[in-house]
Amino acid sequence: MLKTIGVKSVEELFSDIPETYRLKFEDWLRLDIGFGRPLSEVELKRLMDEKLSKNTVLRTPPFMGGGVYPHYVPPVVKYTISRGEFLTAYTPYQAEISQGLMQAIFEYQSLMAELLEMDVVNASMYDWGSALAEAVLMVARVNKGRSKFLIPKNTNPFHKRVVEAYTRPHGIRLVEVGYDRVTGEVDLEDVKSKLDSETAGVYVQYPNFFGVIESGVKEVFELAHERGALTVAGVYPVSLGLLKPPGELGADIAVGEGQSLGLGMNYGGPHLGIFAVRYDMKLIRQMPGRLIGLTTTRDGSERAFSMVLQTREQHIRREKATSNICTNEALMAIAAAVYMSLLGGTGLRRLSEINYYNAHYAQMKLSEAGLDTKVFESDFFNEFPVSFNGVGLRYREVHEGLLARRIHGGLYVGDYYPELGETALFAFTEVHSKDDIDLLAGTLSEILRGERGVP
Amino acid sequence: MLKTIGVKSVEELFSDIPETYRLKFEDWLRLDIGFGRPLSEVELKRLMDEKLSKNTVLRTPPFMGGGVYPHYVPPVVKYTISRGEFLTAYTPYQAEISQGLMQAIFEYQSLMAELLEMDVVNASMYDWGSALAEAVLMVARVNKGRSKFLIPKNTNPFHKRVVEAYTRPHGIRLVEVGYDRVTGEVDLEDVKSKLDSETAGVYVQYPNFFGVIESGVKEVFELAHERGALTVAGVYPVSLGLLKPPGELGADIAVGEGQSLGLGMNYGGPHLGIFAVRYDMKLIRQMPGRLIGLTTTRDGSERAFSMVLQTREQHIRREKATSNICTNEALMAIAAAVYMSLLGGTGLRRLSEINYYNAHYAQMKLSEAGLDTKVFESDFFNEFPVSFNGVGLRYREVHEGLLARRIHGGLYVGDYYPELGETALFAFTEVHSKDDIDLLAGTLSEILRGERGVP
Amino acid sequence: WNEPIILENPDKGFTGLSLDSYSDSTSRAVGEIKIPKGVLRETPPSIPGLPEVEVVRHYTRLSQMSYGVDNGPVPLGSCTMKYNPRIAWEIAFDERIANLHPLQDERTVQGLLEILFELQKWLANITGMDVCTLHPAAGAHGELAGVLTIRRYHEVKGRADLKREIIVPDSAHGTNPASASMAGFVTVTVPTGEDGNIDMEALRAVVGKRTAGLMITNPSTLGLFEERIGDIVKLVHEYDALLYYDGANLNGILGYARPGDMGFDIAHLNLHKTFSSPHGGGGPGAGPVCVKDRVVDETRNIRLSDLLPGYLVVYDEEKGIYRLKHPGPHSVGLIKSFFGNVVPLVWAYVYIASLGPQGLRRVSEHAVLATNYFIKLIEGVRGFEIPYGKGRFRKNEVVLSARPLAEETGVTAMDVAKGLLDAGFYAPTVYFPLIVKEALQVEFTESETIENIERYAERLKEISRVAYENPDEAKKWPINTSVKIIDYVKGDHPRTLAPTWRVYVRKQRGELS
Amino acid sequence: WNEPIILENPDKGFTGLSLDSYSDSTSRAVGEIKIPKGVLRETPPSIPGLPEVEVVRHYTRLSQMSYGVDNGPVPLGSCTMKYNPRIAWEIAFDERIANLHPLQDERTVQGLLEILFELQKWLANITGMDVCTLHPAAGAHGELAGVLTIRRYHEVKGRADLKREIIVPDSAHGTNPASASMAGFVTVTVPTGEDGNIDMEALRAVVGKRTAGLMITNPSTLGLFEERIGDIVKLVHEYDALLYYDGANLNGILGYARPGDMGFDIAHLNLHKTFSSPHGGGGPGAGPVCVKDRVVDETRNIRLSDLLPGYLVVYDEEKGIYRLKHPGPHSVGLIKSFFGNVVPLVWAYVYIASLGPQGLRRVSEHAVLATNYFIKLIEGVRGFEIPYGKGRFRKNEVVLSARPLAEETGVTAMDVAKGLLDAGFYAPTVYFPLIVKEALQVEFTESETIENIERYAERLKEISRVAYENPDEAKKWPINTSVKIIDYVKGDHPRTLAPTWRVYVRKQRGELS
Repeated sequence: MLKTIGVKSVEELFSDIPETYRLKFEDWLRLDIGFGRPLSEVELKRLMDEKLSKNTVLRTPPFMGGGVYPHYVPPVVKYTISRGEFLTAYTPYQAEISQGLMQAIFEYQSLMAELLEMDVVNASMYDWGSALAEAVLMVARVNKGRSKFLIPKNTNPFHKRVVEAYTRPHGIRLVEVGYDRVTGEVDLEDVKSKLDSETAGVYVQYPNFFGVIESGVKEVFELAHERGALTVAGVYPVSLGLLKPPGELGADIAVGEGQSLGLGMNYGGPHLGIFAVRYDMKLIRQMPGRLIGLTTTRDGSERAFSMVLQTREQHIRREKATSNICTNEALMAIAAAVYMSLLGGTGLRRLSEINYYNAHYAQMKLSEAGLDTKVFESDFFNEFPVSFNGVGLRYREVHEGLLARRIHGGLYVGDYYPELGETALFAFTEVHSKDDIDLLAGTLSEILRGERGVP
Repeated sequence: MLKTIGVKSVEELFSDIPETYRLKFEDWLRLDIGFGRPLSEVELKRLMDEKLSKNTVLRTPPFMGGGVYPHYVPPVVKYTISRGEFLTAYTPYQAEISQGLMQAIFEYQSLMAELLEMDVVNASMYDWGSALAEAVLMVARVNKGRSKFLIPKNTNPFHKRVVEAYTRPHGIRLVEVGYDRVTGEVDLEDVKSKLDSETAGVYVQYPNFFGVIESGVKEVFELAHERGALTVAGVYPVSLGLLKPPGELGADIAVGEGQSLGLGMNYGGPHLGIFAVRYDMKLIRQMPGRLIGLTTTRDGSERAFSMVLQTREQHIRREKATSNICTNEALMAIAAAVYMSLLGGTGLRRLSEINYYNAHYAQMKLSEAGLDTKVFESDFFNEFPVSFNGVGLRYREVHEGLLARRIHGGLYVGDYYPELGETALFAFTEVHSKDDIDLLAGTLSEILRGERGVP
Repeated sequence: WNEPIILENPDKGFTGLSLDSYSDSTSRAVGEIKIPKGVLRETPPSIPGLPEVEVVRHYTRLSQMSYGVDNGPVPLGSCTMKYNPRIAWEIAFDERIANLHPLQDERTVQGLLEILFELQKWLANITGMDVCTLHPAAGAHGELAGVLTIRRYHEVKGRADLKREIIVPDSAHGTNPASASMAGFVTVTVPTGEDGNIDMEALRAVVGKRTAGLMITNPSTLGLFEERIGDIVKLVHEYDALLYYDGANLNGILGYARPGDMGFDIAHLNLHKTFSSPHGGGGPGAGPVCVKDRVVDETRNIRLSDLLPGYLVVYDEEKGIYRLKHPGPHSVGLIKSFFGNVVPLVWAYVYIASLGPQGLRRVSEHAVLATNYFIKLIEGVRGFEIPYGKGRFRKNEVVLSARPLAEETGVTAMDVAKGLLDAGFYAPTVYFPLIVKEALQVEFTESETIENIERYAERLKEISRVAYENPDEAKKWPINTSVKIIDYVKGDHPRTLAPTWRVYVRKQRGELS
Repeated sequence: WNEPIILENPDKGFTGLSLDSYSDSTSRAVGEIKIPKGVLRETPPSIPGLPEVEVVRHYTRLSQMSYGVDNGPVPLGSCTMKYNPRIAWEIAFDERIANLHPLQDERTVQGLLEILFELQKWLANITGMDVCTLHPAAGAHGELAGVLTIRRYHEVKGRADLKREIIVPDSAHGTNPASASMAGFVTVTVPTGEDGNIDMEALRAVVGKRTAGLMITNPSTLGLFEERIGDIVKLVHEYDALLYYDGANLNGILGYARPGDMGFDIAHLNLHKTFSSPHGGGGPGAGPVCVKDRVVDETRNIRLSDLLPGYLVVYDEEKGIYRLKHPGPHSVGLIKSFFGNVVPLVWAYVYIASLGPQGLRRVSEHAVLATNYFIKLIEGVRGFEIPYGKGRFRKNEVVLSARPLAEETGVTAMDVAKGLLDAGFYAPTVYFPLIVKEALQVEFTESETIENIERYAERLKEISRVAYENPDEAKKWPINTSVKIIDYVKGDHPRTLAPTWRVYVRKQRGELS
């Protein structure tokens, strides 16, 4: 090859790099990169096994949520996304040899549309937080001239931080709406008082960050629409087997986290940002992200799929694009499609019920263990706050006690909600067995009785 | 469906089973089968994880061979055989939609033929032992009238037991040939004395059960041919990067274990029985097992694959078949094909060298630790006997000492070779790092010094 | 599609697996290789090493030219091609199993042994037998284990010279007589009666003091339950011959009837049929063999289970651990070197655990429903008939005869099979069982949906229509598959026979003929 | 091929995943569901549940109609579609990673944190930067992180109102200007000179006190190394603007040059390009961002790394454990909710560890060799030319122009792309970069063999031949792919737009228009 090119050495091909910047091989080798030499597969495998074995093996899945939940991942999902034809495919810009990939993504959009009862779903965003942030930007584009966006205090604080980072350069004012200390739900009066002609949109997450089911979403959204504001719903798909879909509640936009639909928690990613809108070209044209659409061949004889409304996107519209997103979470969207196809509506309903029951059973058991599990009065889905304010222990101490027994407790929320004091959110899903919950309750009860350390 | 069929209940479809034998549902439920109820996938996964976690996690791969060896399994092998099109396929009786499967099996046969330098390889047998047993039966069929078969004492004793079980009903006399106590190799004089006009065939395993490289295979085979006996070679494929292939040494038949070519040890199976013969229709017609052949379409325009010489097989020839084998180890053969394609001749040579070097390094280190590692004088491949006769410990005690430190030592051979006393075979492959070997040597040295138990 | 044979790639001395650097230090310490010249390989094997990407591409393409249950229905009679659940795949391929050496200290493999012990017990209860060995690697291997056990039985009783015959019905799989031969027996065939049962008169005529055993598949390969099984068992036992149950069709009676209850002494199961472990294009299988633990020799305290080949997992009450019992002095010995095919065994374990007894019974119910529903759908389709046992319910499978079609239109069972292939279905088993002319043996299993069964029946009707209207068109099938009609004669002819690339190349070069 | 949409299956109230029995006891203990009527869903979602076998078949068929690097070369310019090694797949998909909650106590995830910590360090050394965040989920997300960091930089310095412009070359990816807009900047474009470098005069004309930063890809999307990078850096820094390195083309200079050494302040990397994590049909990606840790505000002790969004893995010397540092008060904050895309991150870790520095340098060598060898093969092919930087070596990619072909025969770059598809190759990137007419951007990466490159070049020659001899034939391409020419207009038209099955059905019913 060198001869054909007409060079003596491969280094010559790099001769256009000014010498000041060109690395000498010796200098490059001296850098701390990898293990200083190529590793054989045999040693690499051993090495990674050793590293991963440093993670703690817990006795049960963590009792922790806060936007990401331990859920069962059916092996058929992993199998499907491991197939090289999907795994190693590029974004389907070449429609002719990507019809299968496009159909799979179209099916994700379509299945999600049914779950949400929203008509238009994009091919995915990075995660819930970024999907919400893009929704706020979109609302501001659609409701041009309005600069205020209402975001309740019981919204996931991690999502809120993403919204802040995305919206800050655009002069969008995020106005916090309080929550009712008794019910845990959005304070409707506060919504009313803050909704005005400056308000571009309103967000409601349900179940909210406390796991509480917002019973007044529809009212909030109606109020918003009366004032000309757009409505954004934040959803946890697993709850939608039991909860009314955002499409029925008056959401213009729905966002959420698809991780619960067959994806691992992966220590934070890849996850799957859900983004959906009502069928309204005014909204659709302002959507961020990729859309696969159903069309036909030019002769009309066969179905075909193509990317649609690409003129919204960065590779065509550049600085005028609705978002800069390019690579999204396509493979994770396919995973979610496989998952939803497998469960069907009936399975999704059942899944939802199991999550609900397990959490409510846990509430009973934790109450019996002497804990305050009724921080809020309203019903919750699969997660609820447990208050340790009355038991004379800081949650940190409880957490240490659990960890000593290789149990991972809930998420401490006192940092975000000082008014709740020593309170942690505990989450329960279908992966937690009755025995797991009994173990947690029993252990907490031991800890409260002062029996710390390894049993 | 019931209505179409014209029955009231599904039980009715079983009414032809005489009532005496028909199980009542209650009685069936009462039996100890599974866990008495369907398990959900979630609990099943947890349950199996718990069970498998009862296996001991060793600090290094076991230092044990005896016909099955810990080898590195490239993930691409597992990936390929996990693809549903291969995994869930039936035996390719329907050639038209199984061309890919047949080509993969044909490639296994072809790659193995190159490794062995034997022309004809079947689509697989169950394992080495059964392949050898079938070879002995075949030899008796080809050399009709001769009833004696020579099998050296340094043949793998597990294989020998399989040969005994298979040949017993056919009146074949297995005559044992001794080994040289100094070299560890087959005793050539003993071969000469036992080879006669009654002898149908002779077997030589190289490296033999002691790991010793038989330097005189060719002579044994020449002697056999002189007396009209057929020759059967037993091979360990990983050694064939360095050792002369059976085809060059005069083998009429070669058998061996393909487990080392990309398969797990799997606690005994599935493994991969290798079966090959010289190109000689007299032999080929008597081969057991399936053969995929290269042919063309009837118009001659394209290559195609088909099952060939099926008339040897049970589904056609029934009681006159060359064997009763039907299901073989097709998927494992594909695994081995992927493995050989990946490594190539160069990689197989290198693999062989690494195995050789690691074992010889281990011999040095174990000698330094004060052990007798020169039970036999001849060179060995990746396995060698270590004698504990002189150190005042039974091997059992040494084994316990190693196990207490989560190290699994070699295979005790005193039961099969009382003349060797407290001796164990230790094996080393590419999965054992220098550190692993040093750890073994260091630990053995500790044990010899009397420092037992966990360090 | 024209994928090169892997050996056609140029050999550039490349290897696609990085092995180096790990062992450099040991090679440096050791120095030279001392293998004697006479046995040292001079050149590496002539196998081109490819980069991993080319290996993946090659085998991906080959896989796409293969067809399994994952691609669509495979209603092959007697093969029980059911779906292979991925949860079992995930568990059975776990490295915590793959990395276990069969001779490892039992104390280090307690998790696996517990699984295998429970599986032995479950299979015994499913079959109504007492003891199961998981040793055999396939169904036919299980048959071999079984017939060798029959032989041992008569040997222990000192009558091996007398007991020379194994009786097999004419509807049996080829493996039955072949296995009998492997164990040195002579096969005696009994015919099937018009009602689909074994012809009792004919059986009585051949059973006798030379009878060592009888092997039958029940339900038979016609999909019919042997209604006189009680009489048969009694008759055979009268001559102290053993009854062998071929478990190939157990899927038709799972949870409804057990070979043990019917009086069988020995039974094998195909875990890669009834218990959902995948076929893998022809293996690995697993063929456990279960026996009634009847006394064989009272004075020496030998029981039938003592004769079984292979290793048994037993529980050592005293030490509280599972152990591996190696075959004893009366045993057949070993028929493979080590334990058994553990991957399919664990697969079957997962399958049984996930279904429980309730689910297992539903398996046969759904499978039998599928068969009889299909029969109704194709009843009266011109050119096809269902011989034997008229009007009787079928169990796991049904055998159609295309004899009328062949006689009236010239379109044979094989043509019908190719016509099914063309519609994207896997073909049925053809020309088997041998007693049915132009046989098409169809088995849907419980895995297929009603829609798939209906589509299949529709296609058969369509085939019948085309055959009568335009038989020439039917003779052209398949036209949609990747290769057209294959030259089997060339494949088989000694002059052109090419069972490996090496032979093909050497014949091209004139080195072989 | 005509696979139904999954939602076309009948909904029989079935579910393919067995969830039951596990939780019966908790539901019994709890009793009724107390969710208020107003938010209780009345009917389950209208999604048919399918048996697992039908799900597997459906998605297996769809996958077979998809095409990735596993199927053959995907020489898409700027996409760096290299092989995705299976060893990394095995490790990155390990359950010991999948099952970790992002908010888990750090002491329980030390193994993973160690891996991530080392990856941060390695990427810093590879780029010549000081601190890397693994937070961004894709390349464009990394760009957003970068431009938001630039914005924070000027905010901290109190000049955000002045620093309003980001300069971008006309050869840039669309994400660059789009990202700049996301961060509220105005994009200013500078042209590319005939030599393939940025036009320095034009650059001098636009750089000024309003300049917040400059974003460039180097090597550029023309595959050319920016020869005057030193001058550019100096010029931009004079105005206290930051230099942003778009790492999309790092594969062309890996181990030969580092953005940090060239003077860049911020750089993002695409792990799903240069570091072999798979594209997955459009994600997940990972776009770590690295910075020079220059002082931003001395008095308040703020450094550039303090501005970065996301979490950093740090080592706590005192406790001897790895910790997660959450974004501080000066930081951009979070641009996704939790850590980062860990699966691709671990994939990249495995890739780097397996190659070591030696191997990483060989990556760019082989990639650049492939590009320049390909150029030689197609030089002089009628109808194609290589604009810009005549005679210069290309790095990771090359851009051909089919302008002469289009003008002389009417066969366009898109037709050429379809002609490549027809020969079983994935098409190149077409009509990009925008500054090249009828552009075909080709990047082989180090993964493709010489044979594949030669076959590709041969096909291009063949296309040229056909275009000149029989342009009508060329306009018919593709003819071998699964679907013929697609109606994009129908796909996009508001009346027929169907981005989900729901919309399609509702339009059919007249519920939507």
